[in-house]
Amino acid sequence: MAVLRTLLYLVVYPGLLFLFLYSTFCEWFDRKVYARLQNRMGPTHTGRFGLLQPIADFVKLLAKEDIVPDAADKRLFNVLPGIGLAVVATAGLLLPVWNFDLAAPSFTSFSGDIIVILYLLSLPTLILFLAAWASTNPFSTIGGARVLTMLFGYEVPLFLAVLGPAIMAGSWRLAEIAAFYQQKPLLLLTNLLGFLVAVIAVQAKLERTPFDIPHAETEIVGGTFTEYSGKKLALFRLTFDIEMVVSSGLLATVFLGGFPGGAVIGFLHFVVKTLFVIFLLSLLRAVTSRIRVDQVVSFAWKYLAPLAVIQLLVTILLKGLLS
Amino acid sequence: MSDANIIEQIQRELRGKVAEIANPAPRRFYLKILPPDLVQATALLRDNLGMTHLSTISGVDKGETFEILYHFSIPEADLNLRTEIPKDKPHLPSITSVIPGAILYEREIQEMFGLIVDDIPDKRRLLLSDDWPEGQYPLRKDWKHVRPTEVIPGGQS
Amino acid sequence: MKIAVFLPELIRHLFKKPNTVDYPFKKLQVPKNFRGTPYLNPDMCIVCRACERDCPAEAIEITSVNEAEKRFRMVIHNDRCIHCAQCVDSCPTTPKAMQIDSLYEIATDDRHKLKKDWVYVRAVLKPKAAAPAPQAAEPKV
Amino acid sequence: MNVQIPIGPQHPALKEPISLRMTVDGEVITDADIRLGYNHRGVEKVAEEKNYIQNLYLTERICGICSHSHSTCYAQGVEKLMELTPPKRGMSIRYLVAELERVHSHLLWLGVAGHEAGFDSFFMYVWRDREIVMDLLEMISGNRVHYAINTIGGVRRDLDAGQVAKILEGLVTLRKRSEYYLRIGATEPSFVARIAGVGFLSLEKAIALCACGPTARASGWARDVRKEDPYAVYDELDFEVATADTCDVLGRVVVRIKELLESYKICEQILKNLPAGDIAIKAPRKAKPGEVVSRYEAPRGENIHYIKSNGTDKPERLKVRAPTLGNYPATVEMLRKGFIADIPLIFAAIDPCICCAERTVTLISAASGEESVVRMSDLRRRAIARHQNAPVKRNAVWPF
Repeated sequence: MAVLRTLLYLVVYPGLLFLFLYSTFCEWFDRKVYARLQNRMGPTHTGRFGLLQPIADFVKLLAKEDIVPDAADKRLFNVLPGIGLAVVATAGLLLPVWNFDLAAPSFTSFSGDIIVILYLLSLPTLILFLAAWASTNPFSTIGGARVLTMLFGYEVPLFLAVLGPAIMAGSWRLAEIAAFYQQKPLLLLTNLLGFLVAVIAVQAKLERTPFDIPHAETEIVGGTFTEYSGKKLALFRLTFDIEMVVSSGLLATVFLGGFPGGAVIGFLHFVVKTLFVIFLLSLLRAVTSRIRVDQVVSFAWKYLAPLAVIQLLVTILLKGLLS
Repeated sequence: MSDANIIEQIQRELRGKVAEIANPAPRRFYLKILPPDLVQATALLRDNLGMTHLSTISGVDKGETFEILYHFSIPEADLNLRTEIPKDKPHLPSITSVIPGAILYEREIQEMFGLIVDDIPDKRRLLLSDDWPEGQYPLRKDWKHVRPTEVIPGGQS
Repeated sequence: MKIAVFLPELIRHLFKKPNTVDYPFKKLQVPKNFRGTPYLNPDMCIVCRACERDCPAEAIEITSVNEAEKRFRMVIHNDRCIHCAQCVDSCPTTPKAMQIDSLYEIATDDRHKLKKDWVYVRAVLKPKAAAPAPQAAEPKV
Repeated sequence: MNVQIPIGPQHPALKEPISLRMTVDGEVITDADIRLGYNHRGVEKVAEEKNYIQNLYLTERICGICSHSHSTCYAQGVEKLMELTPPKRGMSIRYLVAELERVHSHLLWLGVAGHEAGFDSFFMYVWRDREIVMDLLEMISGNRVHYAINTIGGVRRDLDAGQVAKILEGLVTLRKRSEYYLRIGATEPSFVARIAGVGFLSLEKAIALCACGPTARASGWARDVRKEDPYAVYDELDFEVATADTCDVLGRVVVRIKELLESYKICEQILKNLPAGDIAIKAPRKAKPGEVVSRYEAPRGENIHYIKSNGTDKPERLKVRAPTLGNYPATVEMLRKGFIADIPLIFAAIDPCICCAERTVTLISAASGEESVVRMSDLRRRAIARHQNAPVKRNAVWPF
């Protein structure tokens, strides 16, 4: 029974199948919001309201010819998309959506899982860099260099921002942090600054405008993905979709009070809160233009990192006052 | 500056280097200059008349000779420097030392008419493809292309 | 420098109807001067060949089928046509023998389907009908 | 450590084929080279084989965006050769279309600039509003891209009162929107960060390299053919030449938006004083021997057509210079010392129109010139065969 339960947990909910469906839905939502912000229609004709469009795109890519460049490091090139998907899907399992017990830590919810999830979310960036490196295309190489350069910019502010609530709650476990804020929802307001920093950093992590520098199509064609096609590109796109869901879920857990209320209501909380974060990400995407890679780094260290530090100080002071 | 003034000024500046000046329409001047004087005349006009903007260089195949026209413009007028070079010895001086922006037009005229621009800084072809056969100069009048018969893909003729 | 100056405009449009016309399902009307596909009114054609001569794309071809009967064949190669409607302007008859329609969804997968031909007897019109058309017609040679 | 990266002939930033070979050191460009000729159609040679009427449509097809400017430049030159004086009303309509085309071209460019900078919302909104002017042009001429409104001796379509009212109404909306975009373009921080100080072209360089159009005007060189060599109706109109002295891409954005506002002014003036009368006169088929230089301020800069006639109904020579060609030397200058990220913006800032710039020779495949249908599998087989036979050639040097 336990084996079956674990399998269900891994493959169906909240594992691969659920993540696949929900991330395509989130992509649809993102595209629709982005389109409506621009006075366009967005996906319309595939399925009701175009809901099936991301799945159709995925299937279409699966059917396309898969080309591996001669000069590429073939083993690395072939295996990286799969690893990327596995990594973000694993990170998805750690979200305290429904299947956890506050009193008894399990292998999906334990003390320190916030560190693990942040770490797992950093991995796709490295995988992307390796993929670009393995392609040996000049555009990919430039894209890969940009991926790493950007990583140094946004990673520290993100960690600092997420650290604040963890310190406040006095726990390294996502479920406990969420539970802490569920009891004192007013304290969430003190984290607004950190939330802002984290949203911007997540935007950079997901490589969306204004941080879509590693695959800026008007500059370096496909950037990191230039040589990827067919199934592997489909997997990479899915990786990014799932990463979007997981990181918005992480932000929702840490900054928006988690997902209380058991299976059904908790799930509703999950949907509403992640969609809210994704809406903010779409808005950020629509309102800005792409900046240069040197501007990203200077922006991150001049504004994001100091703001995150201020948030941390405020949190520590507040904690001192409250106790 | 009226048209008559400009003619007078050009004649004063160029002093005999200009073979003839025509003024067929208001603001339009056609100056005939011999090829050896071209660079010097351009430099003089640039320095004294402010003739810095080269619009383009056009060539005409006139049978025995090539007529090359340099279309310059200044705010008051259009100056067209005309020069003729024989077809059997088609050498033209480069004016890029005076007008750096002339390089593309010189490259174009060189490949289209098969003339040789002396001292051109960049000899490569501009518009024709790399595998274009040598000795084919498309804008010469004797260069004719035969249009291939139209073949409509996937059907009867 | 302000941050996010574009935001109000974007939010304002979030709940508005999209500006896109959902093309194959909804269609806009073509303007009245639209230049579609040229076609021939064989009753009026006096075979002056003005259209053939002026066609920039060489899309009109008039051949004689039978000299004695004054029977001609006109082919309009719509696959070459660039829809400039110069043939209509060049046509000297009133009403014009060359006409233009307002269809725009004319793409097909076979170029042969676009070729149209007419076999007809040359029309003999009263001299006054041969007067140049009111606007921008080319003089007869 | 220098790497050569190819931008083009196929590249997402370039909608038309041109090859920019960039030598880069890290993210900084150390050298740039432009290779042309991918879009060469032989217009000048073809023009010698076609009569004056046919050439009208040929010149119109030199460019898709500024189609009217080439055909107008050609038509006004041929009218001079034929010694025609087109009627006033025809001229007003012709240059009304010309100004509306400038509006559409500049709005298009503005959107593209947004897109090149990754500012897609700006792009979408600008292009949405560009539809207004496209619809106006469609209403006037019947079609959206190739208006075919010029004929030798006038224009082919007349305006009625209802159309005039609609155009005026459209211009009011457009003006309001353009002023809004000027505000956005000059204040949105992430956009300004990308365009300010990028692609510097000093006034001296602009003059020396014969830059033209908005590129030259953004370097503070107030040159405009409409002002310095007023053709047709422009000497009766009141307008300013927009300039900027920042010499960068921001300046080019500002110049173009200011020009938009000037164009609205010109259109309104033309429409308010629209003379009555004919719209065209009959043109002869042949032109007397002669030559003419016809200049026209196209949206991208100065168009110049040199037409030489020989007494027949076909021109002896038609030389076309499109403004983009004149701006290439300046572009190479601007690209040096820039960042890779700035390439699309700098290149887009001259509003390149490659099909305009390259036109001269008929390129039929030198070997056969045949069109043929090849099955995909054949193509694949050929590609593989070619690949196997080809000597190993590495254009890109492995950088690390």
